[in-house]
Amino acid sequence: MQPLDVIKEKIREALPGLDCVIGWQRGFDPLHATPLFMRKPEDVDRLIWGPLNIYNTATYLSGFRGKKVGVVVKGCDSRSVVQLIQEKLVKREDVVIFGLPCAGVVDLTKVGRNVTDLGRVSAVDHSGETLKLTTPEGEKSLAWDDVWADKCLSCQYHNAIISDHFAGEPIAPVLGGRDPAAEEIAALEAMAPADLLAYWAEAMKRCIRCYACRNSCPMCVCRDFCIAQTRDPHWQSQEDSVKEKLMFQMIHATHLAGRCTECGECQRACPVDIPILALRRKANQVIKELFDYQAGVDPQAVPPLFTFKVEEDNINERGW
Amino acid sequence: MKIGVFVCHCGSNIEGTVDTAAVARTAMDFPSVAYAEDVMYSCSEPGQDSIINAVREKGLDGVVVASCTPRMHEPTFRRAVERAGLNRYMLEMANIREHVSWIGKDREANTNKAADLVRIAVEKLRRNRPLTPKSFDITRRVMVIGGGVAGIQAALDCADGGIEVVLVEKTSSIGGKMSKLDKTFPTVDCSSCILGPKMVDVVQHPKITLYAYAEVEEISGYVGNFDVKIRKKASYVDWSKCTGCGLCLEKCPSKKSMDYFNEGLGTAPAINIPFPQAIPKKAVIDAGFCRQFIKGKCGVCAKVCPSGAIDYSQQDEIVEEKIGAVVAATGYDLFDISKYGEYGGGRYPDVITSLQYERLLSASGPTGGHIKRPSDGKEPKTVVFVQCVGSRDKSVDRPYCSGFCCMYTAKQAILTKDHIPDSQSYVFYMDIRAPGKLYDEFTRRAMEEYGARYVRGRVAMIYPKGDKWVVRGADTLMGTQMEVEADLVVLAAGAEAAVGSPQLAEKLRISYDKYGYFMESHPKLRPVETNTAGVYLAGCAQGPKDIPQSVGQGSAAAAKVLGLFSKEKLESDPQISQVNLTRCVGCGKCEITCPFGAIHMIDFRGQPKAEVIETVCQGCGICTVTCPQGAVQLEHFTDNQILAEVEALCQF
Amino acid sequence: MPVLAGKELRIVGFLCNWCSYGGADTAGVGRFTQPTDLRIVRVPCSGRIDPLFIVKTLLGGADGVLVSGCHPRDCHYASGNFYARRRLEVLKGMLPIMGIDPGRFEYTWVSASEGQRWQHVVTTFTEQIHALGASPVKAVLGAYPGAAPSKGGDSAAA
Amino acid sequence: MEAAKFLSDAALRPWLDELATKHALVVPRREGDAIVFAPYDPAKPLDLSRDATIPPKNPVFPACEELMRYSYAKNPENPAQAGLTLEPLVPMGSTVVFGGRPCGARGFTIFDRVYLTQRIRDPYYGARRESTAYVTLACSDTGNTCFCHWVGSSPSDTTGSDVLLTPVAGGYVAEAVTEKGSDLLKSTHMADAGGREKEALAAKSKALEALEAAPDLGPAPKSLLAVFDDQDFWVDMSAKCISCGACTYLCPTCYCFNITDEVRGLDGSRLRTWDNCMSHQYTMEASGHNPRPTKAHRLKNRVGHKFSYYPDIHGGVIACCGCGRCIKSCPVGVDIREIVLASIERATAKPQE
Repeated sequence: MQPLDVIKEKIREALPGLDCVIGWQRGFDPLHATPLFMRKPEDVDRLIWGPLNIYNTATYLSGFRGKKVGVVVKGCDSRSVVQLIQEKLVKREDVVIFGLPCAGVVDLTKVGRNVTDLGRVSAVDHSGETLKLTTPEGEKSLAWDDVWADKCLSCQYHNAIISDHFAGEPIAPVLGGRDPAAEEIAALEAMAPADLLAYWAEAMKRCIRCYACRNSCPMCVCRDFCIAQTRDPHWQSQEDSVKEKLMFQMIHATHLAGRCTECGECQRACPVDIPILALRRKANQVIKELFDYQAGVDPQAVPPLFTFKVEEDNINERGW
Repeated sequence: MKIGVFVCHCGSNIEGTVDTAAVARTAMDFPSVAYAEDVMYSCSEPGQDSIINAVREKGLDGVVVASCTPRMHEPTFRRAVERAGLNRYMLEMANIREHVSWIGKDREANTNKAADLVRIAVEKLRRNRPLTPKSFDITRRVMVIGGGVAGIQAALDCADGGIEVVLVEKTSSIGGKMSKLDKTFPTVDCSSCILGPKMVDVVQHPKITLYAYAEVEEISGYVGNFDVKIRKKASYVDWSKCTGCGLCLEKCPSKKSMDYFNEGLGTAPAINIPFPQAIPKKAVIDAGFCRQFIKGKCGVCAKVCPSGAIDYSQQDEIVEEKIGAVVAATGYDLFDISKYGEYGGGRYPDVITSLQYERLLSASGPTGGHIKRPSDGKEPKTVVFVQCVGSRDKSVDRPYCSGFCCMYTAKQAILTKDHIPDSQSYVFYMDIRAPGKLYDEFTRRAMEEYGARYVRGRVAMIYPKGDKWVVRGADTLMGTQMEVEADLVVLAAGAEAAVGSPQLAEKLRISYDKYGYFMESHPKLRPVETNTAGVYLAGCAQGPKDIPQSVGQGSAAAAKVLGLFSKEKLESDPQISQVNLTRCVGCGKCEITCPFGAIHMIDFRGQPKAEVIETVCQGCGICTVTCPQGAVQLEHFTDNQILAEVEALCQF
Repeated sequence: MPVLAGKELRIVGFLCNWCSYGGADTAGVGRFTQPTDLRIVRVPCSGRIDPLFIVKTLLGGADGVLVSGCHPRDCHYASGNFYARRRLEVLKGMLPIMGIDPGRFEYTWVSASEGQRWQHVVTTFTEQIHALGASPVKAVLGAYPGAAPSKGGDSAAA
Repeated sequence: MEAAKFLSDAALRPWLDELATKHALVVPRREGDAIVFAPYDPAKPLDLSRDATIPPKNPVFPACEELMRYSYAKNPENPAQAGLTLEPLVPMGSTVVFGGRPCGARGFTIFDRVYLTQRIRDPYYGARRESTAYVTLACSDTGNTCFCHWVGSSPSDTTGSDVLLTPVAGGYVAEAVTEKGSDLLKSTHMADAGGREKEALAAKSKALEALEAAPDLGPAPKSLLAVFDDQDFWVDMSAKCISCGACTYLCPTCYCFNITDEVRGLDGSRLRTWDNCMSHQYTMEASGHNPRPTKAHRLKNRVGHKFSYYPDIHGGVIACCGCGRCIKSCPVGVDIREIVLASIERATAKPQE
């Protein structure tokens, strides 16, 4: 029996005790999957598994606070679940975790750079050595390394970190692989500050302030009460300025420092493809250097910014 | 909202480098400012009256005073606006003296800066709201830390004032440094004769609970309601049974223990009572020397003790006390004279500290009051006193004057002559500091009646020559080198903050200076208060003092405590955190980070929400930063207020 | 008021009330001369300083931000500066990626007794900011549409 | 209306250069991985390869519009008094939007029924609408999220456009739809169509024939009302929605706004910014009560408004242009088509009471 079928079986068994189980199904076209909420046994048939399951299923968990739900996870999704549990935003006993080994997911933006219109792909074959697309301008065959999401290229967590049911052969992490995150940050920081700021201004210019980056973030639990849209506190004005837009990105990044599991949903969700993930990644880099800490790995840990050491290991008091 | 701005000249203190009239004119153009003027002395009665009148006449509902630091006069002006009929929290201050006029001479820049500070004060005030303090009950008990003369005085005055006192002393007897002294200047009366009775009063006072051989482990809570944990160190003697008969001391086979009370002159039995007049008079075993502990067998004291008080299995014990105020009177310790290698202190047996000399002079000391020098027990004929050893010397990071050395040296010179009429004393000094009633007269007597030779100059080095000690120094008045062959050299070791002072300060949440002395809240006007409400200072813990000053401060601190406790209830500062229940998502992060446990989670219509315990909240604002959706806001330091200040400063 | 052209840069300080604000007072009492650029915002504790205040200030065009609190272990609120230390250190690490020179922000500890140290801190930091020069933020971000036109603020009514 | 013209590929840029001298010209341009309408820059390439990520509605309905500025002037004699000066900012100048698609242009005709009525006329919108011309590019085929023909439009719909360009060999056939349009075509860069109209017509009909049959949305208005109180249905439909604003902000027909004052010191400006009904704040009342507390309520409103409530009061016109942006750009692939069809199915499945 295929791992997916094993999991489907487990889900059917668990469904009666659960509000629903969150997974993925085919979306509006062959290239686009979409989140699936399984409530009835027949829903389970629609569950799919593969490189198109880009959505982080953990994003929905905080919305089910107080209810029992199941969630099918990729390794990276499970990090978000762990972090939610760690922050008591989700009770471990309230969530049943179904895991499968994940080889990676595609970054549709990268795919888009190889086809004229992502919305005109009529067939997809992801079973082979390459990703094969049927488009108006003909067959396209894309090398996986060109379309994997960045996080997958350096993924250390192909398998659910915690799970109640896991099916399939765990995949070992590829060590010493490319780390596009580090490369991107290095490239950005190589710029002169003013140029880098201009880079962000140029990028934020097209931001429409839809807050998809925030609402797709599994760790953004303030949601309806985010300080970006209140008058009290009044952190942000309604001005359509790059300053306000960049400020929000910093709010998000700062609030995520030490909590971000780097699922990349913020950037993926951006309808105008602003490369905002770098800001969160940098925060994670800093957190790692300072506190040797990675979010979403240990359900028992406390996020580094909500605790302290009297003698910090890696912070040397500034000698003035 | 109508705001009045009052820009203070502070005489010429501010006006000298700030155009206060211009600042007032500029302030006129700030939002909500309905009135602005410059005043000569805003804190003076006419100054405060002009504020009150303006509030009434112009119908102001908020006041900005631009003058000195709010740490100085915020309470003053709060009372003023209250007298004017406003809520006392509708006041903001702009610090244009300490932060502007006193630190720069450029009048244009200062005026400009002052206007900016007024601007942010106005922007903050525009977002202030009237606050009313909550009142809460007081635990009318005080803890005095340190059983020296300052602590004893504070404890007795408080107890006589009718409140319960918990006195915590680190060593096994109260009395402190004074109990080690032979005589006291300038009256040359017997130290233990005047201190003894006070010590007895302490143990006999029904309102005083004494914890000797104990230390403060932990303190939590806030003014009026502190919870303290006190560690009673294991003495291995059940004090409830010990009668202080002293039999164990005689029979103890190990006599090599350090004699702390005698400043290490000679040794003491491993089980010991420091001195005959000790209070409480109870024995303590020094486990480091007791054979029962080292070899695991002996038990002599246990055998001889008539009351069976010995208990080798005793452990440290933690006792908890509830108190409303603290008096810190932890005193001082001596500068380590061995830091002056050229003097040979610690290497040469006959180069001793002034306090050791006190023990040699004392009838209850190791030599029974006969001056015998440590090396060979001979009676010294030539005694050299060296001043300022660890005082007024940057090279050993002790730039301050210890204050009392000049006086006790004069006293010791006099006592030396009394004990050994054919002796000659020399005193090497920098300056003679004898400001005090009968003090200068006293030093003169040392010179004129007792013939002590005062040599103005520093000692360069001391070295042995035969059985003598050559003291080489300069006589700066004669402009000559000078050498004295001494039998005994007494170094006037300076005072430094008692060991462990910084650690205690951290427990008490009070500040301390770079030398470890506790910081008073104002050097002149609030000398025994600290910036932590309910914590007071007495004696040398705050800085070197002599006995009368220490006793005076002990009484002063007691007066502060009695004043505090005379209130029916205390009022808590209403500038504390508030939770907006609709915004709170109940993630509980504020609960984790609050240092005071002032936030707890409650169930609100089935939702977890944070709640602030108003009397416990100290208003630090850590929670406000922790809360990602800004649901917890610190009153008068809300996000919007600070953002408004930032906005105002970023307009240019 | 407008920054004194050519003379001053805009430096905003966030100081805790108990130690550093007092230290600045002590410096004043001691008449320890300092540059005039700094504008001090008083907060109860360094633990009250939201790193985002600093981001807001820098994006607002300030040339430098200085934060000072009680020395570790000496916090009036026991642990405020321990949290602040972590938050601020992380922020300092993040500034480069947003295109802000990290030298424009420093945090340090000054106690109420350290007037001279405060003078040293203010002088050193002000020199550091003048060495970096005016912040490019306003020029860079101002070049983009959308922002409500920069107001003369209150001085417009003067 | 005068005869169609021919705009050769070679003449395109010169014509745009010319337009740019007379009008503020915005064109689709690639920014990062998105295509947005940006001010024309002769030095930068256009991107007409696909419909723009962001619709061309900004020129008539900006994401953020400063309605007016005001400032208080204090009375030097008595600073307690201050005079208020207001400066309304009515938009000036003419704009040409080049390279949108029929759906995008048709979109804001939905606005007209709301902002330009006999009773009420929004001066800001009105001014922009009058001074803005749309040069639209007909679609030759449709994408996976296109459904303009479901809502009464088509790949070559001219509604809302002033000029329609239809791709033909070597360039475009340009047809003026309005007076404004024909003025734009009065250019030396425009050649006579010279019989290419037929080719254009063929292209249009080819695109039409290529369309799959559209379902009948006739029952939609009633169905959506029928399932209005069916919370389970809406919870199910909205399960994957994350309540962001992508769908509404990218929608050519969404016209909701929010008004806020941003004040600095004595000066302030009144801003009108896009608002979106997917947001919790949208219906938040001052009391703290929110009549649409969940995303289910909010999604119901979005779909209901477009396919039921709006048609009800505007002669059956569906407030959706079928551009498919809300589907394509939705971070989680919420498909409004599914929801409408599901509501019809659900309504017919359960007997109307």
